[in-house]
Amino acid sequence: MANKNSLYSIVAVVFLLLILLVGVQGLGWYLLFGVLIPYVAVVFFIVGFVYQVLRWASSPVPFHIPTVCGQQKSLPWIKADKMDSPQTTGGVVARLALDILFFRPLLKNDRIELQEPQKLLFKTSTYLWLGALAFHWSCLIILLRHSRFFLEPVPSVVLWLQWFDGIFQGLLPILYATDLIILLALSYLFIRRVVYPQIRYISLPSDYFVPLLILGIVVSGILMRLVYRVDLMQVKAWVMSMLSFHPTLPKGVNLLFYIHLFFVCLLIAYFPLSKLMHMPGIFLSPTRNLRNVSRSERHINPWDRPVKVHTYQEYEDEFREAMKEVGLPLEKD
Amino acid sequence: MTDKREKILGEDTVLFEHIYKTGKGFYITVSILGGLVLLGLYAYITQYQEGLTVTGLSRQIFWGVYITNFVFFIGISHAGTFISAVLRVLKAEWRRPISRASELTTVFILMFGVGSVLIDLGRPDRMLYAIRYAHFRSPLLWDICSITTYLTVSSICLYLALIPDIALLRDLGEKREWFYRILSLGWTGTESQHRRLDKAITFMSILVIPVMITVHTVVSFVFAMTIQPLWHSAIFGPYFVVGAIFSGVASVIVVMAILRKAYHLENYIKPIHFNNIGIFLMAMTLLWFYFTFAEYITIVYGNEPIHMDIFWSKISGKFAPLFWLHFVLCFIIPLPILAIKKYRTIRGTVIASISIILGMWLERFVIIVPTLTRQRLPVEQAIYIPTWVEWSIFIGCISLFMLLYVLFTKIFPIVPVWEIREGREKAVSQVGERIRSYLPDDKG
Amino acid sequence: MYDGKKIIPGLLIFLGLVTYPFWHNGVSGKTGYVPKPKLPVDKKECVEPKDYIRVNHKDLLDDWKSSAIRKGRRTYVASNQKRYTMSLTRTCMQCHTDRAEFCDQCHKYAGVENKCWDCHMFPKEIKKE
Amino acid sequence: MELKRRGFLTIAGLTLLGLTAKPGWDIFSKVELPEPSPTPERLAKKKWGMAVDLKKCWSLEKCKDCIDACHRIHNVPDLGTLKEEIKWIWPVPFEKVFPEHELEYSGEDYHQKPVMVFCNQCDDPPCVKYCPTRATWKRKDGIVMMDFHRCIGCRYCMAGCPYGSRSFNWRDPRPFIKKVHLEFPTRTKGVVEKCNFCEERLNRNLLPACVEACKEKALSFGDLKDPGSDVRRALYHRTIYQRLPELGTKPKVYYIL
Repeated sequence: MANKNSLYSIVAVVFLLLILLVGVQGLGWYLLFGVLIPYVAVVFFIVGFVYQVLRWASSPVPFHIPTVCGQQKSLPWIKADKMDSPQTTGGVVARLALDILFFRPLLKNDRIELQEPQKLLFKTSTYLWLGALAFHWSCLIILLRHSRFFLEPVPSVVLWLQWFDGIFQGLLPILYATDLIILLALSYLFIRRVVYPQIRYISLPSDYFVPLLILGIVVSGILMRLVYRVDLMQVKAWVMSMLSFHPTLPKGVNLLFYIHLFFVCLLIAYFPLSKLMHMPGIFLSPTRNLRNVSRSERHINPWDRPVKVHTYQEYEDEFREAMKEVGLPLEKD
Repeated sequence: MTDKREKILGEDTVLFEHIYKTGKGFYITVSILGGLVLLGLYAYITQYQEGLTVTGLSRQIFWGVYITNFVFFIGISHAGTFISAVLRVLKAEWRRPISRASELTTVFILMFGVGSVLIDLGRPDRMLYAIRYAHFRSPLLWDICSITTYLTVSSICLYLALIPDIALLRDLGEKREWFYRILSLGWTGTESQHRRLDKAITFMSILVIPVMITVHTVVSFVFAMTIQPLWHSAIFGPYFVVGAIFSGVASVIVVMAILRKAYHLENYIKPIHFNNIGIFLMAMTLLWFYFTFAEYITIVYGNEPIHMDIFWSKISGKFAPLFWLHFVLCFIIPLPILAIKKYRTIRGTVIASISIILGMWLERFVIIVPTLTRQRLPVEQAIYIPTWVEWSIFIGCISLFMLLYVLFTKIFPIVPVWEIREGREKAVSQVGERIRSYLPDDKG
Repeated sequence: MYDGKKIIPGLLIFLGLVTYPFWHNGVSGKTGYVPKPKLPVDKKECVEPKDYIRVNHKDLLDDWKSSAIRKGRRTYVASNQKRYTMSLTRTCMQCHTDRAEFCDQCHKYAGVENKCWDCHMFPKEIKKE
Repeated sequence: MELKRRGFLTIAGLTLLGLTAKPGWDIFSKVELPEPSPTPERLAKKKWGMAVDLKKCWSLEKCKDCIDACHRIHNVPDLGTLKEEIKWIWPVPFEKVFPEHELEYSGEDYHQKPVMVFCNQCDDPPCVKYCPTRATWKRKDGIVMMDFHRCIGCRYCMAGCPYGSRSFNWRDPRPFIKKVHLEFPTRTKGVVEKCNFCEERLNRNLLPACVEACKEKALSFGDLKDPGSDVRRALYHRTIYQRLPELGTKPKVYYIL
């Protein structure tokens, strides 16, 4: 049943593509697709992003629940696992950094197998880790590379990155390594969801939709590089005009550019509503950002009101007379 | 914890010591080697920016230290496979403790062989053009194909033989457990896994031998296929292969001696190993001499003026010191040491090996450079003195090789533990049986 | 709100990153900058229509290079049937005489590096020397 | 489940196919790349060759016109050192060019006279075999060409050439060029170069620069297949030398004594 979800997403993406084709090619709504939608999408993205984070920030963390997979700091002669059970803020930062930069949690405890003589074997799903790592890092590098369209003068760091990414230019003209990697990684991550029944079972339409959308962005981007060239001067001039709030229209530019742009707009507008919010979320997840001090410090539930305690003594004081009358035993006379 | 360690390591604790104990010596070695690597890197950056003008190379002698290194490094790389693959195929039991050290030498030094050619390029930024516009008539492209195959095959060999040991480290569950877990490919040491591993290793060992021979043959073809005097020789293929195995085996002896000393492996790498390889090295010395003799006697009898010019420049001309030094180092010094049993000790074989390694580098040099000084038209009198850039890059390459070696031993055991155990548990009885099978059957 | 001391700066960093192009271009004073490469005065048309050249000049030059050097074919028939010699120096640079004013402007703008000028030289460059 | 996966794959495949089909192509590609026109196939019909008349050449002493003309129009740098020298045409004493004629008792007085040497444009060029990227190759008209865009600087062609005709750019040559000739590119550091028989001039129906510059008309150039060409007439019924003919490279530069 769950397979329908992927079909829905494909249909949705194709439908969006058709909207754009009709809108730009057929009706010529350049203003809508070239100026209004991008502006709206950026506003959506920023406002939605900030709103979501603030919404999360206003929820209390009732329990002290750091994820722990090592020995907590306790007695001096017991060796604590600083990395997997961080006791200090520095330790938390280090663990978070490893999570964010190298996706360490993906490498751990993906599968558990019981081996013959009562031996647990933790298995890693190396491919998922590799795929995710390749995808996210390429994504970051590609984003940074794109900053050449937004910045004037172009910083030398970007040029350097570009040079490094295109180190195989000698082999295949202008195909960047990250372009290829992201395409492979994304295809793997998507196919994985379709092929494995367990993962298919837990996947929602949106889990297929976002990778497909990104795939659309990547494919249109690569096509623009390799097959159907786009006038980069007009593109950059358009970006600069948008940034200076005197928008112009990139009219002569290839249709592929509009597909690319439209999908990017959809993605960033959808971003605050989607699971993509794991980007800020990783910083705000209590299981990862708390120090493991559940033994050494007292954690107070923030929504605990002070409870009015009615002690036995007060009770006795209140009903002393009545109790005396019926002859109940009293602690104090 | 200690119990677990003891249970897994058993009597072979010393083989894991270099992984778990990091002494002062390690840091000193790494920082010295790291410094030298940085020096080499600085030299290369200088060369990249200024062009090859910073080297001592010239219009006339346009190949020098880098190409010598290319041939030399690739020659060294032949040892590993030779020791481990050939001895494995021949079922020589004494190979067990040294097979990994030699395979590792192969894999690492091979990278520097390839690297030396890339360093020598005028436009390294275009090096992938050799693949994009591949021209299969060029012997350089044969090199590319053959060396890539060799690197792949010998890396697989090394890795296959590592798997059981990686699993061992994983089961210890200490440092870097996740890393070992990934690399161990789910090895649990069952009977069927052992059978499959054995099959795979045997297959790769047999495969690697012809590949190894093609590699150095093709390296020699780079020279032999030209029509330059003293390069254009039909025996260059086998001559280079013999020279490669010669220098490679010598380098394995040196590596063994260093490992034995540094990691206290006296109980595993024993004088008998040095003795056995020493005998083999002696045979190679004689074989090398035979080829050198055959090469030069042919030239002398042919008496072609162009060839004789270069021949005399080696025998009594400006290359005479280098030529005779290489002959002394490759033949005069090692032969008596290796031939006389009294001297075939650890120290003796190591001295002979160092002499051979130095001599073989010089041999490559006196093969390459003199021919270039007098190409067919002796137009200019050219001299070649390598500059600091070339020496620094040379030193940087060797330092990086050693650094990689040191770092490898920080992560994996350098003696194949499982092979030692297999030897202890199974091979002893198997060998007895095998010997019985050689003997005439009892007709009872 | 909980942990505002950490979350607010975090959000500010995010906003700073997202709006970085504004600050960057503002500081460099190039907000809305569009380069105006200097076109040749006396000639009105390039070998192909301007739009095509703007997008495909690299491919065109690449084709010219391989055609002229490797195949020995040096005449280019443009889409309007005019004939040109395939040569960067003898065709393109006859009109576009200044590198800084013409090529470099857009190449810098789009962050594109090229290696043509390692070997081929502009007439203007020589006069300076 | 199986059927559904197949359904998914079919739809995905069809979508991709639909995107890449002809209508998509028409939308995206607005301008078709025009085909470069084929020039007349005259290349294959010719076989360029050169003759050097040594007696004429020696009649003017210390004349360097051909060298100057060649090096000027090809932007050959003057590095001033023997080590990194780049040269396309240069003089070499007779006895070194033709060592087989260096006979002990001949007593000829021309053994020390300069002979102009350059790339022999061999008919069976060894350098072409060695180049791993085909940066050097033989054209149909016999010219051994260099593509500076493709040379990776391995210098294997230099090892292959028995005549030492090839030079390597050990450093950036541009600062050492006195006056850049615009119509020919300069080179970058790290590539090999050599005489190209002025193929860029032949293409415009001009003679090679050295031939044109020679006041004594010692150099003749032309199509070796055409009996009426300059070069064939110069060679007719004369004693002709080739450099190292025993190597089988078949040089197309002939020396007349």
